[in-house]
Amino acid sequence: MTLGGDAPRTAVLAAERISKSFGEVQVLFSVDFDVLPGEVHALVGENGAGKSTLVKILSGFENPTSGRLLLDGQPVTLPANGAAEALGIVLIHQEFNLAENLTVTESLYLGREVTRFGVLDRRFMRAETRRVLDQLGSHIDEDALISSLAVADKQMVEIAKAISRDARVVFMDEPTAVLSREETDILFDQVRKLRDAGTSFVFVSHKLDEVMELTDRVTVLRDGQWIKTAPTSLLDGEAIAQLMVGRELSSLYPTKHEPNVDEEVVMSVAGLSTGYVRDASFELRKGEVLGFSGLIGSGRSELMEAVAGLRPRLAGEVRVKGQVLPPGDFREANRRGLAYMTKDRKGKGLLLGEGMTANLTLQSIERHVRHGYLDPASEANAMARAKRRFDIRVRDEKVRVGRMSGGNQQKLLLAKIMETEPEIIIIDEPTRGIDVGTKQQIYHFIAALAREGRSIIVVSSEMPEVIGLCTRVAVMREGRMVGMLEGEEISEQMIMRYAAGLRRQASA
Amino acid sequence: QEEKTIGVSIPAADHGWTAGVVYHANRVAELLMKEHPGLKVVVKTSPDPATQANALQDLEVQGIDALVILPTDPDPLVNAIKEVKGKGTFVSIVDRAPSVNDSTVRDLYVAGNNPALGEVAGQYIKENTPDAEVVVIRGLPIPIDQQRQDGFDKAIAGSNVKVLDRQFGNWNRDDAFKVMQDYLTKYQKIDVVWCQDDDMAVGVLQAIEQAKRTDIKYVVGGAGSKDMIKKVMDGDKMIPVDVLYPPSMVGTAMELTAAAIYDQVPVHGTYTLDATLVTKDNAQNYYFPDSPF
Amino acid sequence: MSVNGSPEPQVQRHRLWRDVDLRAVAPFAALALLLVIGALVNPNFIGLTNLANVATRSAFIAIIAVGATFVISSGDLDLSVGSMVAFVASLMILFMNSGAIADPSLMLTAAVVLAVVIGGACGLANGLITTVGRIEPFIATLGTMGIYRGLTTWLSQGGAITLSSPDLQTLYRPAYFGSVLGLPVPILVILIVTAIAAFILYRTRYGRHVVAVGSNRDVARYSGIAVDRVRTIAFVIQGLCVAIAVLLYVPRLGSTSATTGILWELQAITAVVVGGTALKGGAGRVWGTICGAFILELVGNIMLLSNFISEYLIGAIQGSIIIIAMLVQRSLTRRS
Amino acid sequence: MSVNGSPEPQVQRHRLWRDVDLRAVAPFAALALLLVIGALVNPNFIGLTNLANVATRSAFIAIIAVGATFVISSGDLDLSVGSMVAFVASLMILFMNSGAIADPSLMLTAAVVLAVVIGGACGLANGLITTVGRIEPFIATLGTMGIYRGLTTWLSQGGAITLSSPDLQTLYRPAYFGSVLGLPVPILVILIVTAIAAFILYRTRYGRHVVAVGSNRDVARYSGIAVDRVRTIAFVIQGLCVAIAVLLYVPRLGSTSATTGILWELQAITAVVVGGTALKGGAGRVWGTICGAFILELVGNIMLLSNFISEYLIGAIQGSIIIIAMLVQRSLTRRS
Ligand SMILES: Nc1ncnc2c1ncn2[C@@H]1O[C@H](COP(=O)(O)OP(=O)(O)OP(=O)(O)O)[C@@H](O)[C@H]1O
Ligand SMILES: Nc1ncnc2c1ncn2[C@@H]1O[C@H](COP(=O)(O)OP(=O)(O)OP(=O)(O)O)[C@@H](O)[C@H]1O
Ligand SMILES: [Mg+2]
Ligand SMILES: [Mg+2]
Repeated sequence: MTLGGDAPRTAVLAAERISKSFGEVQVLFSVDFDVLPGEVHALVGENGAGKSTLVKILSGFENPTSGRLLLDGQPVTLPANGAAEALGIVLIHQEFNLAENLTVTESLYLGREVTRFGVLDRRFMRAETRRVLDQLGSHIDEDALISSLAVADKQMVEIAKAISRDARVVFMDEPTAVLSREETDILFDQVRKLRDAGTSFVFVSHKLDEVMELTDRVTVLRDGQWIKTAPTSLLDGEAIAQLMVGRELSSLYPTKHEPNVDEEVVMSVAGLSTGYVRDASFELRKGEVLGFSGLIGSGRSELMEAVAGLRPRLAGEVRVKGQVLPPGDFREANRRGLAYMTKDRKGKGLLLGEGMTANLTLQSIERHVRHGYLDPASEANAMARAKRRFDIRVRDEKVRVGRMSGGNQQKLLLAKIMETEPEIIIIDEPTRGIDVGTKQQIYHFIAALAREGRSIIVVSSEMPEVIGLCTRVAVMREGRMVGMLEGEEISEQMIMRYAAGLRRQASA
Repeated sequence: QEEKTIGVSIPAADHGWTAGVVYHANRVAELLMKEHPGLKVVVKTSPDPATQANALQDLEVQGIDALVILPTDPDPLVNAIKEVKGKGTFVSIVDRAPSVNDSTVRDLYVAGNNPALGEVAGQYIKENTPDAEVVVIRGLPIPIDQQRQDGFDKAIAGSNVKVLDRQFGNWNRDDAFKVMQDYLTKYQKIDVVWCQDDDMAVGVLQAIEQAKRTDIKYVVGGAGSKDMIKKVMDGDKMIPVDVLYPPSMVGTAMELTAAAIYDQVPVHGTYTLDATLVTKDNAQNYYFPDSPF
Repeated sequence: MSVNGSPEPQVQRHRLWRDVDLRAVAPFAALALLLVIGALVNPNFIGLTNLANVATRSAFIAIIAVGATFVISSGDLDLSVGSMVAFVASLMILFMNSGAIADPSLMLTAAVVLAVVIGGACGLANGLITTVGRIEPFIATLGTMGIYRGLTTWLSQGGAITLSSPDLQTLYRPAYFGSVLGLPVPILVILIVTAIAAFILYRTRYGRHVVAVGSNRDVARYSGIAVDRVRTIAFVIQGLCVAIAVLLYVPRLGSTSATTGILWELQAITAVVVGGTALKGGAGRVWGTICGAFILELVGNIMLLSNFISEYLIGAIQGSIIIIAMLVQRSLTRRS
Repeated sequence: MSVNGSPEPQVQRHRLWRDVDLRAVAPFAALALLLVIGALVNPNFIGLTNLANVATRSAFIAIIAVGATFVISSGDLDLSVGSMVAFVASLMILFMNSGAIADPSLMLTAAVVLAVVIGGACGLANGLITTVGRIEPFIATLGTMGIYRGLTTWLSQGGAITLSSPDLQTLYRPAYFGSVLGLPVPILVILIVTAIAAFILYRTRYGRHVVAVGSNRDVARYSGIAVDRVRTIAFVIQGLCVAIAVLLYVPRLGSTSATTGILWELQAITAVVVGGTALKGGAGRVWGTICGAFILELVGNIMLLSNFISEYLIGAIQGSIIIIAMLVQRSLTRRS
C-alpha cells in the first residue's frame, strides 16, 4: 500500500479495510487509504465511486460500518460532526456547508468563536477573516451575508474556513469545481505553501490536469473499491482516466458541427441590461453551440437568467424565432422552447427531499397527465429512459435526491431539463462535479442535440470545455460582453486576454 | 331509591362568574347525590357552543333522565337541546334563553335576568347621580352582553345620565385595565364606570388608582363576586353597590330538576331570579368566602 | 466487498417498508390506541352511536384541516379560518333571512352558492395579501383573522345571527342530521372532500407543484412553476373547504355569533400536524389529516365520557395526550 | 481577478447599507407613522401620560416577545407563553399566600426566586419535549399550553387567585406602579431586559449559535454546535422572560385567574414578526421586537382614543393596521 522506494514515514491518518453501508446499500468495500505528512494526495474516481463518503469517514462525519482508522499510527474513533477539527482534521464539504443568514466572518468562525471575557471579539475575527481572504486573493467583503454571495465566492469562503484552522490534514472535496483558473492557481499556491510547512491534503477532483499539477500521490476508487495508489509522477491523465473508468476512453470531445451561416437565427438578444450586466447583445443560430466564457462573477449567469426571464431586466429585448419574449416570464420562455439549467443544483435545481422521479418530471409534468390525472407508469417510463440516456447510477432506486452523489445529481438535473424537450438550451456549468467518463457522455450528448437542430448555450468556467464544444465563444468581463471568438481564434490565450481585460472588441 | 342520572352541561370556567357556576354545580351535585342514593349527577363543562353541543351528545350516549343546561350561547344550541328533549328527557335551561323559549325546547327555565342586570345598574346610577357622565365597559360580543346593554339603556332613557363611550373589555381584568386607562386619557371628567362584571371591576379600580383621578365617583360591577361583595360590605366608597347575578342559579335549577324526576312534583315553566341590588345592608347574605368567585 | 448477495434485498424491503409506510401509518396507530383507551374508560364509548357522533362532529375541523393541508404543504399557514367560518356563516344566514328569494329550495341553493363564493373570495384575499403583498402568512392571516372576526361582530351587532325562516331550517336540517344509506351526511362529506383533496394532491399537476413549492421555492421557480399562483390557489382551496364546513355548520345550530369558530385554526393546524404533515412545508398527507382531526375529537370525547377527571384538568390532559400521541408517532417512525 | 479596486467596494457598501439598515429601521418607521396618526386622532394621545401608559402596559408582551425572539431565531416557536404566565403567576401568589415565611421582604424575595425558577423550568420542559422528543415545536408547545392552562384552572378552581396579604401588596406594588428617576419601572425593566438580550444575541457565542441553528441546522451540527442544547436554552430564556413578565404582572392587579394571558402567545409572536424577525428563523432583531410590541399596544390605544370607530369594528381595523404596517415595512425594504 505504501510506496516502495520512499523512506517509510508513518501516515498521519490512515484507513484500514474501511467498509460503509447506508442501510442495505454498500458503497465502500474494504478500502485502504493513507495520508503521509506533508503530501497532497489525490482521490479520484467516477461519480458515485464513494470518494465523498470516504473523506467523510476519514474526517469523522460518518462512521465506517467496519474497518478502523489510525491517527499517527494509533487506532482512533474520530469524534462526530466536525469535532475532529480539534485533532487537526478539517473537511471542505462537496456540498456547501454554510448558513445563509451568517456573514462571511461569522461563518469562518462558526463553532469556534473567539471571545474575550465571554464577549465575542468581533474586531479580531473580522481582521483575521480579512487576512485569510486576502491571502487567497479573494475580494469578498468579510461582512457580506453568505446568501448574497455567488457560488464561487461561497466556495472561497469554505476554503478560507478550512485553511484558517491549524489543520494537520485538510480534505478538499472538489474545491475547484466552481473556481476559475486564477482562483484555482491561488488556491494551489496556498496548498503548496502549507504542504511545505507540513500540512497534508487530500484532494478530490474530477479535473485530472489539476491532479497532475498539484498532487504527489493518486488513489483511484471504482465502484466503492480501492483500485490503485501510486505516485502521480508515474501516471498521466490518460492512465488515471482509464483506471477510473476501467476501460479505454475515446476522445473526450466530439467533432464540432458548424451550422451554416445562413441557418435561421433562433434567438437574438439586443442591448440587454440588468443591475450588473450592461448592454449585452448576441445571436444564436439553429444547431449552434455557443459558449460563454469569462471569470467567475463576470455576469454570465446573471445575463442568462435575465434572458430566460428568471431575473428582471432593465433594458433590452430578447427574441425567440423572431418573436419578442416578454421580460420576467420564465414560463413563457419555457413554452417557446427555451430552457435554462441552473448551476446551483442544490439550491435551485433539485428537491433534495424527494425521490428521483418527482424531480425528473417536475418541469414537464403535463406530459404525464392522462385524462386529467397523473399517470405514474408514464413517469416511471420516463425515469427508466432518463437513467439509460444519462447513465444515472444509484444503488437504491428510492433514494432521496439529497443523498445521491454529486455527479449523479448533476445528471439528473440535466435529464430534468431535457424532459421538457427544449429547442434552445442554456446550460450553466454543464459538468460541474462530473467524472471524465460521464463528461464525455455529456459532451457527445450536447453535440448530438446540436446536430438534431437544437441550439445550445454553454456557460462554463472550464475553458477546455468551451473550446472543445463550441463553434463560437463569447467572453464576458465585469458584466459586459467584451469579445466574440470564432473558429481559429478560440484558444485559451485569446479567451484569457479578453477575460482579463487586456483586449476588447469594438463591436461587442 | 330508583337509579336515575342527571346530566349537567355548563360553560367551562373561563372567567370568574362561570367559575362560580362550576363551583355551585359541583356543590349541589354532591348534595343531591347524598340526598338521593340512587341518583348520579354528571357535570360537564364546555368552552363554546359547538363543544357544548358535542357534550350534549356525549351525555345522551351515557343515558340520562334529565338535563340541566346553562348554554354558552343559547341559539346555536337549540337544535342540540331539542334533540335531547325529543328522546323524552326532562330538560331544564338555566340563565340564557333561546329566542324561541317554550315547551318544545325545555320543561323548565330558570332565568337569570340579564336585561335586569343592566336595568338595575342603570336605575341606581340614574337615582344617585342624575347628571352622571358614564363610561361603559362591555363584555364579549355575544347576546347576553347585548341584553345587559339594552336593559341599561332602557333604565337611563330620558334621564340626564350620559354614556360617553362603550368598549369591549372581554370580561377580562387585564383588558378592562387597558380600556379604563384609555378612558382616563380620553375623558377629563368621568363620573361613573359601569362595567357589568366584577372581574373587570378589579382592573378598572387599579387603573383609576394609578391615574390618581378623583373625579370618578364610583364603579358599578355585577354578578356578585366575593371580593366585590366584601368591598360593599366594608363600605368601600368606589364600590357602593353590586348587582347580583348569582352563579348559584345553576344549583337552584338542579334542585328543581331532581324534585321533578323523583318527587313527580309538577315543576314546569319559568322561574325568574331577581337581579338583586346588593348594598351595605344586605351584603352579608350574599357573601360566600369559600367560592372561587 | 465480499458480501453475500442474499440478505441484502430483504433488508432493503424491510427498511423501505418502515421508511415509507410507518410514517403514514403512525397517526392511525395513535388512533387505534385511543380507541382502546376509550373502550376501557367507558363501555358506551365503542358503541356505533358514539363513534358516529364523534366522527360527525369532527367534520368541521376535518374539512377545514383538509384545506389547511394544502396551505401547509405549500409552505404557508392560515390562521384566519376560524374567523372565516364565522364570517361566511353570518353572511349566509343573513342572506337567507333577507328573503330575497321566495322559494325555499331556490333560496337554499343560492345561499349555498353564495357561501362557496364568499369562502373562495376570503381565501383569495388571504392568498393575495400573502403572495403579492409578500407578508409572512402568519401575520397576513392574523390580520385577516381580525378583519373577518371584526366584520362578523359588526354584522351581528355583538349578538347572534339566527336563521329565521322555519321552512328553510326544516329543509336544510338534513344536511347535518340526515344520513345516506346509514352513513351520516357529514361523514359522507368528509370522505368525499378528502378523496377529492387526495386526488388533487397526489394525482394532479397542481398537487405536484404544491409539494415542490413547499419544499423549495427556488427550485420550483427555476422549474417554471408559478409559485405565487400555486400558493394563492392553496389559500383559495382552504377558503372553499371553510365554506363547505360552513354548509354543514349552519344547519346544525341554525345560528352563528361573533364567537363562532374561535381557535378552530389552532385545532385545524394541530390536526394537520398530528396527521403527519410537516409544518415547514413539502409533502402533505390528506388522509393523515382526517385521522388527526378524528384523534382530536376523540380525546375530547373520552374526556367527557370518563367521569373521574376533574373538569378543571381537562385542558391539561388534552395537552398531555397530544404530546403523547406525537411521541408514540415519532417513536414508531424513528425506528426506521 | 484583476478588477479595479475603486468602483467596486463603493457599490458594495451602498448595497449593504440599503440591505441591512432599512430592514432594521422599517419597524421604527411604522412606529413613527402610527405616532403621527395617533396625534391626529386625539390630542391627548401624544401626551406623556398616555405614551407612558402605553409603553408601560406593553411591558408584558414586550418582555415575553424578547424571549420569543430567541426561540424564533433558533427556528422554533413557543405557543405556551400565555398559559405559562398564568401558571407561574398562580404559583407565585399561592406561595405568597401560604405564609411560609413571616417577614414580608424575605417572603417577596423568595417568591421572586420561585417565579424565576418555575419559569425556567417550564421553558426547560418545552425545550426538552421539542428537542429530545423531536416533536414539532408548534405541537409540543400547544400541548404544554393546554397543560399549563389546565393546571392553572385547577389551582384556581376556575376562579381567581388573589394576593391576600395587604403588607405584601403594599411592598410589591411599586414594582409595577413605581418609577425611577421619572421612568416607570416596567419601562426600565423592558430596557434592561432588551439590552441584555441584545448583548446575548449579538455579542456572545451563544447568540451566534442561535442564529446558525435557526438558519441551517445541519450546518450548525457540522460546525460542532450542540444544536439541541442551543434550542433548549432558547426555550429556557423564553421561560425566564415569562417569569420576568410575571414579576411585573402580579403587582399590577395582585391577582390572576384562569384567563390570564390568553392569546398572549399570538401577540408576542406578532410583535416579533412585526419587529422584523423572520418566522423561519435565522435572524433575530431584539430592538425591533420591542418596537413591534409597542406598535401593537399603540394600535389598540389609538383605536380606543378615536371617537369615530364602532366598537364592533375594532378587531377588523386592528387587523387591517397590522397588514398595512407590514406592507409599509416591506415596501421600504423591497426598494433595496
Ligand atoms: N446518506 C446516504 N444515504 C444513502 N446513500 C448514500 C448516502 N450518502 C451517499 N450515498 C450513496 O453512496 C454512493 C457514493 O456516494 P459519494 O458521494 O461518496 O460519491 P462520490 O464518489 O463523491 O461521487 P461524486 O463524484 O459524484 O461526488 C452513491 O451511490 C450515493 O448515492
Ligand atoms: N463588481 C461587482 N459589483 C457588484 N456586483 C458584482 C460584482 N461582481 C460580481 N457581482 C455580482 O456577481 C453576480 C454575477 O455573477 P454570475 O453568477 O452572473 O457570474 P458568472 O460569470 O456566471 O460566474 P459563476 O461562475 O459564478 O457562475 C451578479 O449578481 C453581481 O451582482
Ligand atoms: Mg462526491
Ligand atoms: Mg455562472
